[in-house]
Amino acid sequence: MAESEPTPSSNPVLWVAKPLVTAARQFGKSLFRPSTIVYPFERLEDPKFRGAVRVAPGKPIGVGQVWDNYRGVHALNIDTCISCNLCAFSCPDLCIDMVTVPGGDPRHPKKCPQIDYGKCSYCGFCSDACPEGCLTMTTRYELSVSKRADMIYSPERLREVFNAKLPMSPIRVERPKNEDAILLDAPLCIGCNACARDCPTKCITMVDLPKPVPKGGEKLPKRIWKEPVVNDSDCVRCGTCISVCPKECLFWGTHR
Amino acid sequence: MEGEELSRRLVGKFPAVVVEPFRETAGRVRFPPEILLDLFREMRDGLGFDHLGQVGAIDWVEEREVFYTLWSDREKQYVFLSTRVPASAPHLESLTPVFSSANWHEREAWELVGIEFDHHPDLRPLLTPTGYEFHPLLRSFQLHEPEGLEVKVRDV
Amino acid sequence: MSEMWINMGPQHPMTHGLWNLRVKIDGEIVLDVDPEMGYLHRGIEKISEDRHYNEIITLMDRTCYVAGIAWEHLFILAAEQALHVEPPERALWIRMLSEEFQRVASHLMWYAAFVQDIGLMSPFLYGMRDRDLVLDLFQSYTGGRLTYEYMRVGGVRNDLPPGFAEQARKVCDWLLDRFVEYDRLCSGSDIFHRRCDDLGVVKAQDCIRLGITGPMLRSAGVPRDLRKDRPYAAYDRVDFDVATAETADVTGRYVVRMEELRQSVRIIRQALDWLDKNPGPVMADNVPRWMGAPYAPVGREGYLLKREYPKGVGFSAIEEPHGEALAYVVNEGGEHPYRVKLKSPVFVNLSAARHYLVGYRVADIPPIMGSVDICVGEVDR
Amino acid sequence: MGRLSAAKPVLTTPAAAPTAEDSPLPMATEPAVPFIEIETLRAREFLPAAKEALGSLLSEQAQGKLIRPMFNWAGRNSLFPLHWGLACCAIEFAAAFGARWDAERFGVVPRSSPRQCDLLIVNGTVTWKVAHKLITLYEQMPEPKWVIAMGNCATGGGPFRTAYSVVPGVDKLVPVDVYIAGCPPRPEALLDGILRLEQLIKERKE
Amino acid sequence: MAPLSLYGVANTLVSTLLLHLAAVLPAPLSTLASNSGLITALSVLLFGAILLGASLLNTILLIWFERKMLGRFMDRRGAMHVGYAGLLQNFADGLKLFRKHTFKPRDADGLGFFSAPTAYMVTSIVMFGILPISTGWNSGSLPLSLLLALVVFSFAPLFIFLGAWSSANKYSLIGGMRSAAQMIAYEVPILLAVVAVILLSGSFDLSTIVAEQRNYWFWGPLFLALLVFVAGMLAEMERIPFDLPEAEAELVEGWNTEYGGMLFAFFMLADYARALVGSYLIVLLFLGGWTMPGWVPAPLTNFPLAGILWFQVKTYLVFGVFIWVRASLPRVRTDQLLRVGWMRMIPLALLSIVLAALVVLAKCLPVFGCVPSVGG
Repeated sequence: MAESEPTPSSNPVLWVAKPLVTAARQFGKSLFRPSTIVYPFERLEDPKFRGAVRVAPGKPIGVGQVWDNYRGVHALNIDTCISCNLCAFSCPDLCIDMVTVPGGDPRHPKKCPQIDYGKCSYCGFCSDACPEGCLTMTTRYELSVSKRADMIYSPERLREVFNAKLPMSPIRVERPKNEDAILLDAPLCIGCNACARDCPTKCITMVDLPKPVPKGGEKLPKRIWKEPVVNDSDCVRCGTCISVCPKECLFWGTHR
Repeated sequence: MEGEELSRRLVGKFPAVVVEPFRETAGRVRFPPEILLDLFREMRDGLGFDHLGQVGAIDWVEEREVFYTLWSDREKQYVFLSTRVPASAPHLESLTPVFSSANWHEREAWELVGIEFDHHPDLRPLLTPTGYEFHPLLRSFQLHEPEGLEVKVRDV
Repeated sequence: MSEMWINMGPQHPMTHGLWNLRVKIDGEIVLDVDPEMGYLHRGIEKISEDRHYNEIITLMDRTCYVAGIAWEHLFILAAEQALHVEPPERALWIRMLSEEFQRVASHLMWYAAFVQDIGLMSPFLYGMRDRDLVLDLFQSYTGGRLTYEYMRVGGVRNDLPPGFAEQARKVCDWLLDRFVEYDRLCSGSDIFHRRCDDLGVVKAQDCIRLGITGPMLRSAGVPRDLRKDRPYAAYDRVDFDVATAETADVTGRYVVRMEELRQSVRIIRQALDWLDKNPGPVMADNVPRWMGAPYAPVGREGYLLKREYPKGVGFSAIEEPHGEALAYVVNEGGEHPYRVKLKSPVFVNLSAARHYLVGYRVADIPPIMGSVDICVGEVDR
Repeated sequence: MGRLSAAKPVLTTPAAAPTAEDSPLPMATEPAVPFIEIETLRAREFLPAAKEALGSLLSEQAQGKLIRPMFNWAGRNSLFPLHWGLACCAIEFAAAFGARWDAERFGVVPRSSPRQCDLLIVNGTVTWKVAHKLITLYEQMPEPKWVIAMGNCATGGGPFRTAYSVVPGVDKLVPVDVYIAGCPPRPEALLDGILRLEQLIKERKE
Repeated sequence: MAPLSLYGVANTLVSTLLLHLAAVLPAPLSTLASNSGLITALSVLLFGAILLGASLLNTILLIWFERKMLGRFMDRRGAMHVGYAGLLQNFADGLKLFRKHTFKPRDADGLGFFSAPTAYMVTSIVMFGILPISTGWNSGSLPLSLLLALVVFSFAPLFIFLGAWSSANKYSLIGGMRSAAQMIAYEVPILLAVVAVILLSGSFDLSTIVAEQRNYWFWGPLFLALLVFVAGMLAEMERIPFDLPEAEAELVEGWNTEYGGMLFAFFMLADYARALVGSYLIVLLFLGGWTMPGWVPAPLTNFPLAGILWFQVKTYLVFGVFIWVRASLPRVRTDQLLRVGWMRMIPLALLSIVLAALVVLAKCLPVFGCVPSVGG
């Protein structure tokens, strides 16, 4: 049974003795160095707070090494981005759109994520889902604007955050072991090369099929005699080939 | 108290009751809507399930299911009871005479999924914005991003 | 003075959230009470029917914003039962550690709000300062201060960073002697006892009849705690005792919550020792493929299912800092849950407002409401 | 999960049932609370004699150079926000007034009555049910007033913007001066937003 | 050196100014310099201006002192970024409130709504003129200055109630009733405690009271009266633990819910002016005003403005105790407050009068080593 406080003391002076003494002790401790961090000039991620837990009376209270995997504004490395749309698919708030990045050959424009920070809830799903690790979350948290449109960060602005070299999260997310692979439902495929063309990591190669000899009178199906083969180690499981295939003959499955 | 022992004691009194095992609880009881009140009186007084956990409702498009959770301090276990009412006439007897704490639960089930609880003390809307005459948790209600609202600009 | 209805409306320093208490008073005495909810009803259950299982975690954090990770834990237990997935051993212990840290943070937030209602001004600052320490620990391993998005179906997002246990033990020591200081500031002063003794009394039988759970029930002497009666995560392998009090009034709830703070620190220490000794995986390996974000998510237009996925139903009940919270998830084999039903303990505790408010004075309403520890987010969902 | 495109609903819904497009937008149809109709006595008319006297004594340009900057300095260094928390951002709003990030250093003291406030920090999800109460509070605040939309729920509805009961952004109800991104924004981000508002007041010379 | 008096300073200032002015002005105006009626009028005006200015600055300094000390109790820094260490913060608050619009709710009655704060402000500012802070500081020997001070001090509940009732708001109505009940309940013990002081000092004039305390301060023999007086002052100033009318938790802002802008600035400034005046009264009646005990070394007590400085130091120490109490105690409920006021405070005050009488009796036989002129 929890020991509750003794019944209130009868002597009126003792009524208020304990709280007054406690408040006085706190006054003494924080007279010269209260535990306030003077924000614009001192920041919690400054090195002097980073060390150990400053959990001593009168010191600015804080726990060091707090900042490594704080989920703040994103940083995008446009060069390593393979525009596989995984971040856009995995965002629960639909705040990532793939926009074309200027530069590069006009026929195949490169698409990179543009993030609208008015809708993003900083959940970190996109940085977990990014197979190349080019979209990571930095520890920058200040983002206050006077116009709503300034909150939409184009890929170039995200690259500037990347160039600012802010500390990023060292913790990588363990992916489940039983990832499925892309399987082919052979008879349906017409060899149209759509999946190989659109695969972001170019891990689908078209292998030519031996043209079967038409036995008896039945007609050969009109198709290109090629078949996609998926290189399982490079595949980032982005599902673009499944959604792009006109005949819907690719599907998730396991090799067992 | 596992599923079979509960079914043995219940089926004796209520033949129309179906009891099946349910992981980590005393069992899952499916009962017809008519025997609601006396089944719950029996559960509370006879079997000692004296605390009503929750009253929830699910819309299965052609019929609507109402499920209850009871907790017994004696056996330290939950029991799950559920019944189904047709979507055309979603009427069900209110549980407030047996468990008075069901009041707010039933108000929420009524306004979200549209199950009319008869003889309920005051069936007013509780959560949805005032003057809202649609039951949002029905499958027929679709979520959409509201358009056509213009932004207020400051007349400096 | 004739009776008149006054609105302790959505904007009132006492409410600590968006709800309106319509009170009928005659002079100073409260005659009738009608709590008006729904000002923060965001339709979370409707939105979660539209999202993948792991994406619902972002909604659960924001359902009860003072006990975010406890609500994540609630939903994840139900979802794992519906999807037939078993998390590894270490993930269970990390989840229990997070829930106990969240209980400390939630009770400190309660303490800061409760004492401010009685008139004490400085403990609000002490409470928030010490709560920031716990939030720093959360931030070092989940990445967020208030919204963690840390638990996944099948385990947790990542393991504890190196050097976390040593800092956590330092914070526990700091907190333990702060609790002594809180007690001296509050229950040490006689004015607190005069203000809070036999106020808002809810006896044991009334609690059970009204369905009240959590510290309000335990302050009436009923030692009911889901962590002991129906252990989940790793609570059966940790020893702690259930805090109860006899007086069933505001002071009793204060004593119960302060005792629960100490018990939580005790559990945290045991969990830290166990976690140090047995490293291991934190994520199950039979997580179903089509789980969606953040693993390889499915295509935008939906998933070309070539095979039927197992249906299932999940039910979970945890001892959330405010009381017993229940969750019920129906999985109809698709990528999204067919129905998610959440029950919040404060929803029931608040529905019994007429029982513990009528008959007291207007000046007593804030301490009583403070002792009920209302988190409006989980009531309105 | 093409959930939001109305064209291809993922939910298994029978075609016949009325969709949300037919039902009117769930505006709060409850008549606005008959709040006190304010007979505003603008301070400027309140002292017409003093204005003319001052005008004649100091030239308009000197008045602009001396009086307006002084009041501008005073207005931006003592912003009194309304003591009102809506949702999760209210917890970070309270933490900003805690011991570690003391917002009172900038003269920001939360007041309970809208009469004495000149800054409305909307910290949380605005639902249709609370919409007209928020507008009432905004109108009760005396004139030089500003609004900070703290967090994504106030900026654009945040994670709940598709919900049936949530206003997608408080700028649909009241004019907003500063938007703070974050879900919830850190207390430092709130302080950064307040400093940006002070900068804005200085530039706009209000 | 003749004791420095504020009126003397003002007089010399005005006369020298007029002399210089006369030398410059053409013939008919130069006779002004010697016109004694004009000199006294202008010097009285200047004397009033200096007094008012100094007192208001002192009040604003008191607000700054409270915000910083309360911050230190709460382990945080008070106002910091406006002016050096937050000194200009209260000027910024005042200026901003001065410029805001003044709302009059539709069914609030104009006369009461506007007159209440101004009257409340006036009665608090007038107190600075009555209370002498050092020998020459102001009106000097006014025979019934203590009685006048207490009468003006007890006007406040009327204006608070007027303001509360005329702002037609349920919350402020309840708050106004509570504050009126509380202040009236606590005025009686204050007056009785003052009677004990008068018994010992023999006169209503504050200057003679302070003169009496030359060699021993009254808080020694009248400790019980001091306690009653301090509790009464806490209730009069509506500070925690007796600040129920303005209790944020229940009634939003208590009786000043409807006041914004300039009117709210009047209420706030008047609140702290009354707090300063309350501390002045405690220091004058019990802590020996501007006199210094013998053991303080000579150089510290005879520089020209020693009296005012020591008086201010004592006042701020007394107010520090009030801040300490505010930072550590919860609020008392209304009925407990009134019960303590009527049932506990008045008997204690009567007891302190009896004790004072005993002390006066004892003075005939020098027990305490204190030999006051009265009755000797």
